[in-house]
Amino acid sequence: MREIAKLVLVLGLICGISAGSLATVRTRLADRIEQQNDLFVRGPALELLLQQPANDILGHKLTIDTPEGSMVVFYSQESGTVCGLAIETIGKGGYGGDIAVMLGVNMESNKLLGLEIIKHQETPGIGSQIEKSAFRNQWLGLPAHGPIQLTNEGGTIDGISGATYSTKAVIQGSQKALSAYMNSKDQISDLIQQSDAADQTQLDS
Amino acid sequence: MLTPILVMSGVGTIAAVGLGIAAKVFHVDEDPRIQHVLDLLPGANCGGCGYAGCASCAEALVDGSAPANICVVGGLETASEIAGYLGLGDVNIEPEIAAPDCSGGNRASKKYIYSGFDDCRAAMQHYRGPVECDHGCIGLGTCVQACQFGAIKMGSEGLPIFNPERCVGCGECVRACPKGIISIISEKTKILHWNRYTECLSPCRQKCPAQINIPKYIRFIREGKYAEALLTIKERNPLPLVCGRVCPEPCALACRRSIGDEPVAINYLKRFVADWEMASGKHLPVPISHSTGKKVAIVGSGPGGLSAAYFLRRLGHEVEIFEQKPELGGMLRYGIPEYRLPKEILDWEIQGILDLGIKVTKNVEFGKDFTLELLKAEGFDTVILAVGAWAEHELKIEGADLEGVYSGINFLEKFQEETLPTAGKSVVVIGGGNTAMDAARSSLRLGSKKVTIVYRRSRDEMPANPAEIVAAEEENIEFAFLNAPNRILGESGKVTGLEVLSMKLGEPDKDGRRRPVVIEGSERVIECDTVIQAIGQFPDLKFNNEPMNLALKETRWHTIDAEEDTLQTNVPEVFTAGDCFTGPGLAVEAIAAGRYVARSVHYYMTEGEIPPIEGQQRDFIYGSLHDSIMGVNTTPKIHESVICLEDRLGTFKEVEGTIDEKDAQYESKRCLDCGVFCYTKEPIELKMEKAS
Amino acid sequence: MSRFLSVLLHGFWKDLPPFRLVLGLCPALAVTASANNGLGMGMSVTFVLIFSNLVISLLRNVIPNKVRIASYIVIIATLVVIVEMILQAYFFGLSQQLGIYIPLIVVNCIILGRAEAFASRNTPFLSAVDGLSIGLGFTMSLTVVGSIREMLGAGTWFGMSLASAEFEPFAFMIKAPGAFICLGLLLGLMNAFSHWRGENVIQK
Amino acid sequence: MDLVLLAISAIFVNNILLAQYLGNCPFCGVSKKLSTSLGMGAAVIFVATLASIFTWLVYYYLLEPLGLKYMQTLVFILIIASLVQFVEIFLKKFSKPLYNALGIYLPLITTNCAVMGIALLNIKHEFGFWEMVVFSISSAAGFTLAIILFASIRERLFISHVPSFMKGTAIALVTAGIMSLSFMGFSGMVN
Repeated sequence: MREIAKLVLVLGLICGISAGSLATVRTRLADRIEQQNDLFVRGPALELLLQQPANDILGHKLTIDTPEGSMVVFYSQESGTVCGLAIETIGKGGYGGDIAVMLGVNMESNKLLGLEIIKHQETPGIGSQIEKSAFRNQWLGLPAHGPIQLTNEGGTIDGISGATYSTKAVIQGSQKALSAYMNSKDQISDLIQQSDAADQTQLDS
Repeated sequence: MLTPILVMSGVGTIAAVGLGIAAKVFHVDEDPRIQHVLDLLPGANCGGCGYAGCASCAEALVDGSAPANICVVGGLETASEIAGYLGLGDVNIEPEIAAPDCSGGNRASKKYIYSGFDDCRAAMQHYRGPVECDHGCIGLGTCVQACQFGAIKMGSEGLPIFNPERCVGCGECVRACPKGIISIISEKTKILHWNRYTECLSPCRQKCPAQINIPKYIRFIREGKYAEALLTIKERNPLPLVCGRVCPEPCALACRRSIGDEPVAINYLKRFVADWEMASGKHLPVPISHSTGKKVAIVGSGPGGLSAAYFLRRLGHEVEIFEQKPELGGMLRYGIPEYRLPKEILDWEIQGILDLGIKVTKNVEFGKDFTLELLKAEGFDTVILAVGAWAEHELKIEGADLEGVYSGINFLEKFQEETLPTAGKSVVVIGGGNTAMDAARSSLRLGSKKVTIVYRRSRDEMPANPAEIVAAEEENIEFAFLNAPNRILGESGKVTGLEVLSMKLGEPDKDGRRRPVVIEGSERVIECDTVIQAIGQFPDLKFNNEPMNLALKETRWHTIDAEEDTLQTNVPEVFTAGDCFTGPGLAVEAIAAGRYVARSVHYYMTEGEIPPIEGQQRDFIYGSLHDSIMGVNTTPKIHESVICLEDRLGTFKEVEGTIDEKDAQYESKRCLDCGVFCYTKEPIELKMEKAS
Repeated sequence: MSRFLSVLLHGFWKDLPPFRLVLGLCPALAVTASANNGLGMGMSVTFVLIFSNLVISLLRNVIPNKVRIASYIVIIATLVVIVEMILQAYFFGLSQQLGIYIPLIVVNCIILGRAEAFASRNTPFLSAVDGLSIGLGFTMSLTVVGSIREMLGAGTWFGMSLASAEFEPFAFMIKAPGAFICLGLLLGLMNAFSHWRGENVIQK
Repeated sequence: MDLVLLAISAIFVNNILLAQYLGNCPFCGVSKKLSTSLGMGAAVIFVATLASIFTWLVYYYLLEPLGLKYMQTLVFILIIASLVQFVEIFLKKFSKPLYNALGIYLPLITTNCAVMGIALLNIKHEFGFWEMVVFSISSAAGFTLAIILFASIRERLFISHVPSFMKGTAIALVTAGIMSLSFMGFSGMVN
């Protein structure tokens, strides 16, 4: 029994200390990791969608609550007015797993600014064609009220032959982002104003 | 902050509790040493040892079924750590390396021509008919592929060449070779090995009692590697200087070259390398195994005793020799005269053996000064009796007690001890053995004018070495064949003559020897003042009775009775070897017996029982009907330089000299490098002509 | 002092991983598609090795045998996660490239192997030196393998373009078969070299 | 996704050994004899499946709710190490021959990146429970398949004419490369 007690004590202690030190490092680095993640994963997509340097946009980050879970939204401002939104969603059912997409929306014209693929694990050469601009450009200029559908379902998007799962996941993801935008437009505007006000107070003080 | 710590500690605690309980519930009683040995092993799990993994190897090591050096990756360091931990001392730790068993080369055709009836059945019945070698190397180099250590190369002759520095003794090549001509041997196995029928044994190697690998050392001589040649001899024979001088060369009788030519002068070559070592002034180092802590007492320091001491010492045992006489050497010293074997050479050779770390106690007699009980009390595990055959048969004839009558050994011994005032003017030696020859030739050198050898059979039946008889004849010793001594005549207590009866040879007895029959009324007297009886010897076993009561069994020839296959007597810890077991024999036979008994004693002391030698070669393996050697030019045999007759008489100068290096090279090239069924056809280019 | 030197140097030739110690093959194969990745992986492993050796050596008399491996591996895992976080925070691109192979440093046999073979038997200082030596040797090997594969497979070195536009890279080299074959041939070359030097190498 | 396709993909297309480079140390170490590689393969299937189930449960029911995803590596390896040690104790009691044959490779399963890799991939691919089970078993089976094929080749390789400096691990790796090349041929099989 003593032996078991010793085992438990030593292993438990080592585990505890390990966890403690990990948690410490984690709290120190969490923010920076988040920033880096935004910069490297979302940055390039944001720059393309909103046509502004990533560092300017990354500060404008919101989280909105929708019936389908929380979503991350970035916005761009030009001389105080909000002109573009970038909504990130997860498209379920890709061949290699879920596909993270980002949809750009022009709040003034209610037209789509485009679509970017943030993360996917599709088969190289087949499913990965969703990254190609020829495919993605089909989103450009579409009306924001949707719906986004494949041509054979009455929509405007041409699917990629041989990559049905991947195409469907992307469409599903972008449709989700659109409905979130349509349903939470007001919520987004409120949030932007709040954060602007917060920024202002920070600047003033 | 607290959550992660609690979660991790929780998982850790559950894991530890689980493991702890599992260890208790599924506890297996295991020798704790297994784990330790496992830690000592390198953990390569390579399977080179033959076990399924390091864990099973460790188990085998602990239960003793595997030797400490089994791991081929760990090498000697690991082996000694394991041996040290398991308390094996350093037993069994010896590098083992692979060696080829086929000398290959430009071989003779494997079938031999049968020149009898043109009939297959007849040919088959005669000896074994045409035979094909089933040993020879095929030469495609599977062993080279099998070796993971790059230790084998294919030589230009299509035979594998082994690099001992790279070989780790893993045995993959042995397993790969379909012909079984590669063996893994250590120095120890070399000593413990005896010829087997399954091996490729050249005729000379089969005939040599000591089983020296003769073609191998001749090959080394040819290549100029004299040290290697000598060490090859010393694997089997610790007394090459002695044997190079006194051995009657049974091997040369079997030499295949003698079928169409003179045999190779094997002994001259042996003497050449032995003398080469002595001329260098230093004894070549021979490997000695790690100490086993076992002690052996050897009674007697003749060739048998010395050889047993040498091999047991090399096997790592502690050896002490007990000698009754003031000097070591037994018959070599007291029986062989100076002109055949100079004492300084014998001294040098014996010193080399003793320098291996053998203790010596001189001037002590077994049964009188020390007993078996005393030896046991002093911690000796075994005793080897190598007391020789010193007692002599004496003629029960009239006048045998007169002054001037000696026995042969007694005469030679007295001379050696320098207690013999002088030999007579005219000497008669009775007997036809080597002792008789030695006594006769020694008397001549002591100043006798006339020496006669009286022998009751003819010259052909004389048991002495033919070379000795020839030398005696050269020295003008008279031979009275077919004469039997009848009585010794004397005047005032001194010998004046020997009355002999003429004999004729009768019908052969059951041994095939024709018994001499007395011719009635043929008495004649040979005038002489000294009579030396040399009619036979037997072991002096008086220690067997009072006061020790050893109760050793004796045969009816008064030799010690022992198991023929082990040389163990009826007293388990007492072994025997040499003349006291076989009756008077050759020095080389005693040397062979010394190694044989060393093997038995080694196994007896380390393993408790002596394993039989499987398929031990006892009889000559007849390769085939072999009445000619084809494609071999005849070349004359080299002859040793012999000093002239004038120099021989009156002095004890050594009669025969050593051959020089050039002659040794020439002679070594005459060797055909035989296997059982093959020989090298015109093998070695004779670049160096004898005349040049 | 000589012991220190021998411990310091053995990782560069005598026990050079993964060639001499045939350990740590997975990262050597998986992340060496470019020299940069090889270097990054090597540095990460070196970091973990030094500290894991140090900590394990300090604790070597405290840890009971039954949980030895578990404890060692927890220590190693902690260090690896720290490295993973540092990489994410400061070398994000690299951390994405190395991906799943960073957490797999935990099970890199080199680290546990050194812990078992060296750190559990030696003083903390020597163990740390051993970690440094083996780690740098590993980094060196990985960088070399990475360089070869990158040059042949993509025509670049550390991302710099080396070849002219006509050069059609062997895409095969940066895929799995190329990794195996490249490593195998390098190992063969090393063996040839050590044979030539007369060393007796035993490859397990 | 169809479970059968997932299995085929894990065994052939994305073979954990030949395409994902995981588990190479035991691959080179134990694959000299067919018998040992069979034992190793079986042990890996067993440990990998068990470990995957444990780690999956711990991840989704403990770490994710508590927001401790970053502790994943630490917890997983602890679970795997304990599991392996448990299997070792168990085998020693109930199957001595297998224990002896696997020898020191049992602890090495701990450091077999295949086991850990499968556990991590389960999370990365966000598999459900049954997907996870199928993926784990088939990935480990892919490992076993590769190691058995490879051992068979190496048994022959042992007596073939190989330049001395390429002997052993060197030629083994090149052979593995060729095997990997042939496994690439499966890549069109599932889509």
